[in-house]
Amino acid sequence: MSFYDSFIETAPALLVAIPLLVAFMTPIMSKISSSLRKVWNILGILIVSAVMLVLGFEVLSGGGAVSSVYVFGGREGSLFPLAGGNIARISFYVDGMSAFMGLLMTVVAFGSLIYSLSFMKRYTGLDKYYTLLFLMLAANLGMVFTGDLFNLFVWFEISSVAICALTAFRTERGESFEGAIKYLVYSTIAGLVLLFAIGILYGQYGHLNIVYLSKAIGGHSEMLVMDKLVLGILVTVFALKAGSVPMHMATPDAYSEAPAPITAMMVTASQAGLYALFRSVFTLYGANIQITQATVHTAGWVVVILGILAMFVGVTMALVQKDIKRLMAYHAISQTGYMLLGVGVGMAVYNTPEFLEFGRVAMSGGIFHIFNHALYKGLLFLTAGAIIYKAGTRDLNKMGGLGREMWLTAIFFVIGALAISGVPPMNGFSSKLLIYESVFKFNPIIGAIAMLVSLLTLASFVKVFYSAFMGPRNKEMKRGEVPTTMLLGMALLGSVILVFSLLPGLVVRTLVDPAVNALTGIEGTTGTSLTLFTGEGSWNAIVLLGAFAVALVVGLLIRSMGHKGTTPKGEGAKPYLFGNPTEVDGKPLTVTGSNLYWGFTKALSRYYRPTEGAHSGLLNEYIFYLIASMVIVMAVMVFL
Amino acid sequence: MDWSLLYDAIHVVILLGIVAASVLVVRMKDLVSAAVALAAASLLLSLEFFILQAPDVAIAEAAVGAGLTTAIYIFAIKGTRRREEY
Amino acid sequence: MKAMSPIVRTMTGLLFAPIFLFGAYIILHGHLTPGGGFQGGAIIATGMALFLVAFGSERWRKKLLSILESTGLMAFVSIGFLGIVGGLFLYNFLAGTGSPIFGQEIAGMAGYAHPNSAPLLSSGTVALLNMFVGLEVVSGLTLIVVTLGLFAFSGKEDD
Amino acid sequence: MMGELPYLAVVALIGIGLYITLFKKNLIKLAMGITLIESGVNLFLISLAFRAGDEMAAPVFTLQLLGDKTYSLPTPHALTLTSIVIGVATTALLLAFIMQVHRKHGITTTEDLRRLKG
Repeated sequence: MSFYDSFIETAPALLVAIPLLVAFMTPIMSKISSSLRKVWNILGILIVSAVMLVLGFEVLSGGGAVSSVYVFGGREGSLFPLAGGNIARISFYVDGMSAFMGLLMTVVAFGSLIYSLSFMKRYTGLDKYYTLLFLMLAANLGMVFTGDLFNLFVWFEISSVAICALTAFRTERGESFEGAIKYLVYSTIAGLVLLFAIGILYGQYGHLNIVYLSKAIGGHSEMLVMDKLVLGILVTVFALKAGSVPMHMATPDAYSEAPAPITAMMVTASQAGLYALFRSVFTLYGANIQITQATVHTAGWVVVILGILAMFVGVTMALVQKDIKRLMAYHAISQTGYMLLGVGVGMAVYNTPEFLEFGRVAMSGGIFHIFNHALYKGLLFLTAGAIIYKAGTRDLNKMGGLGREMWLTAIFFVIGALAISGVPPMNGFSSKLLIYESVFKFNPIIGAIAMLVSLLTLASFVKVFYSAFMGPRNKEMKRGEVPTTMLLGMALLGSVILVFSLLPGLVVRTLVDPAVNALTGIEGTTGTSLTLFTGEGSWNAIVLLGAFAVALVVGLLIRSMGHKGTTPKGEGAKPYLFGNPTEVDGKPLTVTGSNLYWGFTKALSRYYRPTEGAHSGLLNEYIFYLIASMVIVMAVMVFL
Repeated sequence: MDWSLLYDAIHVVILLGIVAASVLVVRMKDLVSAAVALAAASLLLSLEFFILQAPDVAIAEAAVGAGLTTAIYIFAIKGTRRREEY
Repeated sequence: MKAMSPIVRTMTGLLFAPIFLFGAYIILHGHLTPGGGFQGGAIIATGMALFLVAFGSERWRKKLLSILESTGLMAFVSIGFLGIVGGLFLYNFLAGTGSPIFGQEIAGMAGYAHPNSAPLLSSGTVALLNMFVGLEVVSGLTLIVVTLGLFAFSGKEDD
Repeated sequence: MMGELPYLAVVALIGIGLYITLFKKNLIKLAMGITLIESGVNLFLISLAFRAGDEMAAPVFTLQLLGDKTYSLPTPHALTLTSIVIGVATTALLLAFIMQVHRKHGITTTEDLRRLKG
């Protein structure tokens, strides 16, 4: 066995162990000197990224089958399975889907860490901050690599605890403790229910290993009722972790109160929940699909409905927010709906002829959207952090005119906003296109809802851009652009988004297809290096940009034929620019952000009043929603 | 004398004690009393673990559940308000 | 918080030694009898909490505790990394090598139906891991109790 | 019949815990409810381990020297231990937050803890 092979074999464990070691060493390094801590943290994230890149390359180039099985404390050669098929050890499996998620988490963690270096400078207790950051990274990676259910629970809880401690990091804001309490209570109850479900599975089959359990679950002539109940619990708990409506109540609180780089990482933590959801349906329950087909289809429909709810409620609640981070948090929920919808459609038609027709495309769209979402949502949260850093307020109505001096931040914001709204040629468009086309074939109404939600997303980001960057300047805000490391963090994510936008086909082929293959076990592809095939048509960003360029050249030609030397006079000489003083009778001429869509919210007040009322902030009610939706999902799983 | 009958009787008494202590946790308006009831439930739970042949878990539950968690609860009650108003 | 009456302090002094000894026993025999690093550590931490309540919390050194905690965790992960020498992360590279540190062979002892079915110095890295877990748990749980106690009684804001 | 008795206690513990989290407004009571649910889940796991499983798993014989033939599986013990560790960590964190909101804003109930809403 060569060094490279044994490195690949050990890499999954290293990817959890190195962040843990970095985390535990950070307080000691911090005692010596704070610059040593900085060097140590950057070194740590570089090593983790390097190991993850090598492992990801190895797994993804292999087409997505399980490429690295690591058994803790095992000896080479006798790793797996142990005598008698009894797998008593803790093991890590890395296939296409895990490697995909791992790469995503590492990229976002890298960006967040670089951004944190200057963003968090004014706070004390930074050793704890970085310890928790690395702990969270380790928990996220552990959650996607683990091969047994109990470890999934452990990493789930570690991730929740780290998230809560980081949410409450800014002690000067009282609300941060409130968000942390709500998230902690919510995720702890969910985690305990998850442990209960794992206990049921263990009691029935005497194992915790996912591969073993998947064989055992499909081993009967028909599904057991207990197994269906367990699937209901798993779907609800992981949908809660992913932040899906109606179990999302604590998610916006925690997202909006955490420091911006942590929120970017929390998005990836919620996607670890998505990963666990997909893995439990496809790998745990879908191994013997002939037996479990009906249950998997029911689960698919449940996931589709959760997805639609998340998309619609998320975006409509975002439209009426005044707090910039809370608005983005609701968008995160709304975008999670797309992923649930895409992969849910794949589940609902799994193992039928329709799966090859459009189900696989939908799954590719959903999984591609996971990566896109983490990138642009991470970027948007980082820009929100930059805006708050300079504006000194989170209230959209009190900002304005930041665009003139923070034009770099404004550009990054526009990149993120265009991507999240699915405007071509951005990466968000490519993944949404796959979802639209396939979901439309699945059910036209759902496809139409998905497009409507995209429109509303664009509308609410227009509101943010309008409120923060345009209009008159607020005198109390600090001047100038944000520090360079913050820009670097944003630039990293922004440039990855641009690459993804230009080469969607390549990204789908190298990253997404292995993940889909690993989940479903069905080989296939949805792209060549430049073009993306949606099943109906194809999409090529370069061609579109070429058309744009031609149109631009033609426009410039026409312009050059016109009269030269005409100068506009009067009011026309003053174009409306960022930060222009536009006053009428000494009062600024501006519509505040929260009044921008007054007509829309007024017309929909019958929808808005009960929906906003449901987000009452009362913890007991939130727990009731969780328990009620869990009972409903379990009933649906058993009786339908 | 049939010792297994006594064993079963102890088992039943311990389980009833756990349930009774947890009902007390709900009923007590004085939070310190509720915390003590929680500690009692925890201690009985560790005995139950021992009966179910899990001595290692029993040790942990006795030390953590009945000892440390109670201490933390009492500190937290000192740091906030002692009575549950409604 | 203030120290309590002399009676309580004397009793605590008397009780602390047996509690500590019992915890240490549970940690050191973790690989042979029920218990291990976590259980023993929790027991010692309970003793620490008793100590804290009886003698007050002014002179606790949280910095030392957090360094001890980090050391325990770090040593645990480092032993895991040392396992790479033997092939894999967390590989038990000491077991059965005959080294004086927990390397005693347990071959030939099969069928030895006593609850302590192996010599104390067997089991390789497992016992070492237990000790470091014990160190970490003692300092970690004590840190939690001290922090919350300080916060509750003196209202001193740190963390 | 005695083997099933602990499950009744599990149902009671989880039920009482859920009742507290759903209907009690005091934050510390709420934390106690979560601790009760956790105890219930732990008891569930240990009850599962008792006399369960197949021949392949390695059982723990504590009372075998006394002629008792029952045994217990070690894996759920490990699970329960981990669960206890996680439980004490979350409880401590939750109580620290509760003390902080009381100190900063005098909040002791969920009724007052609702500035983040909508």
